[in-house]
Amino acid sequence: MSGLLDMAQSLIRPQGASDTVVPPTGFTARLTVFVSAAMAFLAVFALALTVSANRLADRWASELAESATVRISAPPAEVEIQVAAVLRVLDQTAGVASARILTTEEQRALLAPWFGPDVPLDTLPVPTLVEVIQDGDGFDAEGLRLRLSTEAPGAVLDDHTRWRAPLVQAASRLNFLGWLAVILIGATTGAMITLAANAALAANAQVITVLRLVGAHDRFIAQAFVRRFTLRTILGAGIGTLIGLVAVIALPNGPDDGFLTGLGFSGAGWLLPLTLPILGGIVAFFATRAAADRTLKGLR
Amino acid sequence: MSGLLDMAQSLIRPQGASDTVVPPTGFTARLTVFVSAAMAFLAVFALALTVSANRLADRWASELAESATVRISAPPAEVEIQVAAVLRVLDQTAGVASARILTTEEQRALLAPWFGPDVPLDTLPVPTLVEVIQDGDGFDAEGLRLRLSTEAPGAVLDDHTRWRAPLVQAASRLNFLGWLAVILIGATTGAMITLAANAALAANAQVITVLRLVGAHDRFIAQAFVRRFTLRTILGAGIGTLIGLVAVIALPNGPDDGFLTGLGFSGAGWLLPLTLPILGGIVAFFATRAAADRTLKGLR
Amino acid sequence: MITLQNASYAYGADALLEGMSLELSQGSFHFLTGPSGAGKSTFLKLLYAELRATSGAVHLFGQDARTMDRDEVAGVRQRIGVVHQDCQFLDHLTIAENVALPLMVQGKRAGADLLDLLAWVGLNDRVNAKPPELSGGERQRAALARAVILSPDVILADEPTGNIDWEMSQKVLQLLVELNRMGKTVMVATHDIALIRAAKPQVASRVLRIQNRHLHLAGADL
Amino acid sequence: MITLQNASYAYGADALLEGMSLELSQGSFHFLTGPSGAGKSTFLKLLYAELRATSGAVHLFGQDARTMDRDEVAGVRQRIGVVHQDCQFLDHLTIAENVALPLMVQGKRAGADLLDLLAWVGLNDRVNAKPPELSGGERQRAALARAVILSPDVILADEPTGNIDWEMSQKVLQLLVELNRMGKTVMVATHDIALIRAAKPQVASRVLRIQNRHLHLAGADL
Ligand SMILES: Nc1ncnc2c1ncn2[C@@H]1O[C@H](COP(=O)(O)OP(=O)(O)OP(=O)(O)O)[C@@H](O)[C@H]1O
Ligand SMILES: Nc1ncnc2c1ncn2[C@@H]1O[C@H](COP(=O)(O)OP(=O)(O)OP(=O)(O)O)[C@@H](O)[C@H]1O
Ligand SMILES: [Mg+2]
Ligand SMILES: [Mg+2]
Repeated sequence: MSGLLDMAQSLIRPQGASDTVVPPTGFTARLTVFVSAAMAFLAVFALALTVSANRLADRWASELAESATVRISAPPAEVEIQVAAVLRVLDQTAGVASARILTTEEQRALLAPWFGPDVPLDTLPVPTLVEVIQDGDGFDAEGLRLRLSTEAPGAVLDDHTRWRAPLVQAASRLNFLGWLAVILIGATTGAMITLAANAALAANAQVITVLRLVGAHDRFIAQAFVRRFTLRTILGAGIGTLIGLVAVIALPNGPDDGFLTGLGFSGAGWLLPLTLPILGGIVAFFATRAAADRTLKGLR
Repeated sequence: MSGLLDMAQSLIRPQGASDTVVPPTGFTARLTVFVSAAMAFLAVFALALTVSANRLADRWASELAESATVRISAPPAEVEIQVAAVLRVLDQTAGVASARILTTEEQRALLAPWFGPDVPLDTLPVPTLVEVIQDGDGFDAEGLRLRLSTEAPGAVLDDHTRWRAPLVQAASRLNFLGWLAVILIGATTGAMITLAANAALAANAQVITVLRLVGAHDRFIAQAFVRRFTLRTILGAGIGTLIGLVAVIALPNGPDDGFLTGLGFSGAGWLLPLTLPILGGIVAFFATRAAADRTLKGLR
Repeated sequence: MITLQNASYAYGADALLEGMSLELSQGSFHFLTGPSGAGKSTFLKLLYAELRATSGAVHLFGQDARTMDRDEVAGVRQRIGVVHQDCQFLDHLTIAENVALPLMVQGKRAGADLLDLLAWVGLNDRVNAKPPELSGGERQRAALARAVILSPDVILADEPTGNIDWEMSQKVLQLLVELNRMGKTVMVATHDIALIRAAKPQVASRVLRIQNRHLHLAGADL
Repeated sequence: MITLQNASYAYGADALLEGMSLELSQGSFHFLTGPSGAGKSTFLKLLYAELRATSGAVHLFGQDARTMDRDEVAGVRQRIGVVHQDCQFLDHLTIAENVALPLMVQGKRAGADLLDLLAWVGLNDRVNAKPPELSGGERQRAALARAVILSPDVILADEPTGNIDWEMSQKVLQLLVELNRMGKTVMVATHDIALIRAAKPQVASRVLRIQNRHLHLAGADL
């Protein structure tokens, strides 16, 4: 915490003598800004992918989970009894919001692919379908299946697990890959900033020697480098994040519902990439301070 | 081309005087190797994603496209005639490899979800289903539909376009994002190497001055830097690619068929990431040479 | 001000300087001479804590140099003005800024006397030049100006006249003598025996000589 | 070897050197003197093509310095040995490597004479030291060794004795005289009039003086 206070302090302080005394670091400066910008840009994309995959997984999971069906095939005489039994059971099952028998039209629509649009439903031994809308965490499918098998032997519960599992898995996998990328990018950036700071310090060994010789305190020397690298990283990451966000917004969007076409953030999610420059600044501050301390310890 | 020859030459030549004469560039060296490695690592992942998405799109597209079906619902008397007509039409259609009537078992399997496993197929007015296997570019669905409507009015062609389109689109979108990432990573790496080379040259301005003063030719001075940065980039990219490949292989794989669970390369695809160190080396060679030429022109 | 008690120094295994004892009292003026490579610069580095004696004790303003931490070293250096033999400058700053550097690193600003000082060493028309744009002699004079800008208690000058002509050397000597009369302690390392001779009539100086690893008081032969 | 015809040089707007004409013929020995900041180093830089005359012509080995390309400049420098006033070394190489640098940049290897040369300038026991580990005088002697290692046609020495004591200066002078006797063209910039006087009996030298922007032949008063 005191580190963060130090950081805020040294950034807020107006440009002082220590800034003029350390030479402009030219290419290392541009390198730092560029690296931060590029990495922030990539991070924004990775974050967008992650967040989108997450959202997608949620949507798929809930869409499919919300509508389970129970199919009742029974000898005509028993159908009504079993349907009533099913509805009663469902009514008593925790996690079921509502259940209703599909209308003839809905059944017809479902069967159309197989029998054409003019299915003679009356003449067919078509099973009765009951749509189950879940609420909250959903119901215990196994328990329900067990109860149904005793109370309505002709009823079969289809909770779409078969479809849901791979889709949800795919989305959460994408999510995992996204976070992996974000973490990799973050670690890489940290390492690069550290190396760039070290390179700048090594290139300025002569300057540091002269400053020590004329009586400069370590704090004075370190501050110039630390301040510079922190500001540069924040600047670079800020630019990269901005361009990244613009690119995410500008990315051509496919049809509304297609998979991955909704790449981007929503609501408070937009704040997520804005943390990138802040995180970058914190990494740069501590990395440069450590590098400066190490370099200075090598001199008298 | 002559540039590439130069490059090969200057890399193959054994370590010479020009390598000792330029000081070890310490942190800039490590920075270069690290940047190349990190970027190659990310590039391998992006490539894997791209290639996988591409493969997925192909698979979905072909799986769905390969098996179109024709459904023939007709009054019992006409069924046989229409089925024969359909088979004849299909036989004459370009792009159809084969067509066959589904067996009773296959029909039963298809209908099971709706009617349970014991569908009394004989008693149902179930349509006859003909599976159409495409070849090459597939057939002209619209034309086929038109011919069928005249020659077998009870036949309906289902070529799964409805399902295929969004899936293929999603996969190709992922593919697009993957390539975008690869290109971004490549461009970023190029820029970083250029900046790092420039930083190293700037840090060695003094060395270059001394070398010029004692009569060194530009070629001699440039070579040391160029050779060093090219080798370092190749080394870094090689390491990064290797780790990336290991990570791609080691990534926990989900069930075989799930979406994205098969992240990775296949067959000749494994060669793709191996081009990364080569490309990196080429970029580094030309970037450093340009930077060295520019720096040297500033001195006499 | 500065005392050495039986101090020795070795860069590697072999001792370069051995068993040196000396007391630099306030207001004293010393010359340090000896052949090239005898250890004159090394000796001075012990006095401004760039090097630590390998044995024996060095006290700077009463503080033991062996136990000083990094901030104390910085503090001591603000009280000692040094003309380094290889004139260490920051090439990206102007001469005026370089001369004012000891002030800047303390967060202070240079006043009008900066220009007076630069005029005194004959650099008034090179104020805004960068160090690489100066001649060898100009750099040496700038180094002298930097050494005295803080008005330090002790002034250590390592070959301050190596690259400058005789007339300018005389002027530099005069400045050092003047500073000494103001009560500053001065030590000048030089190989220029003519300079030492020229100083004789102006100031009561002692001449130290490093020879065969030891510090001697030079005789009247100089 | 080297000729100047009405050559001038200006760093900025004001001319530093004006209308200089000179012919350095083979085997000649010149001293160059003048007050600090007069332009001695600048003049030498014109002679080894580090600077290009702002007007007038400079010919190096018959080539016009104005039309030389970068490779020709490098070639000319391999024929001119220079002792730079600020002894430019590569700090990551040893003294032996630094002295052999003019060979190394041509892809050649130093022979046994490298050690002889180092012994001659009194650096035989510092062969593997890095430049920052040398004393000021040692560095200057190393610079001299580097200037002569290629056995160049012309030797330009800028204050080669600024940091070394009188005896060592005499040795350096002797080396230069010896080289001159071998037919080399020598020019020594120095502010040390005693050195010039000491050379008189040894070599038929001409003394040039830069004053008020012009090159003069100094009279017999030296
Ligand atoms: N950092 C170092 N490491 C090892 N040896 C060193 C180092 N610095 C100096 N020396 C050696 O110590 C000896 C004394 O060096 P010093 O610079 O003190 O001599 P000096 O008396 O100042 O000579 P000069 O008159 O030539 O400046 C020299 O032989 C030098 O090579
Ligand atoms: N690169 C430069 N840009 C501008 N001015 C310069 C540059 N180099 C030298 N000068 C100025 O030109 C003048 C002559 O410099 P030069 O180094 O030739 O003098 P010098 O005769 O060698 O003096 P010294 O005896 O002190 O070495 C000086 O006033 C110096 O400040
Ligand atoms: Mg010395
Ligand atoms: Mg000069």
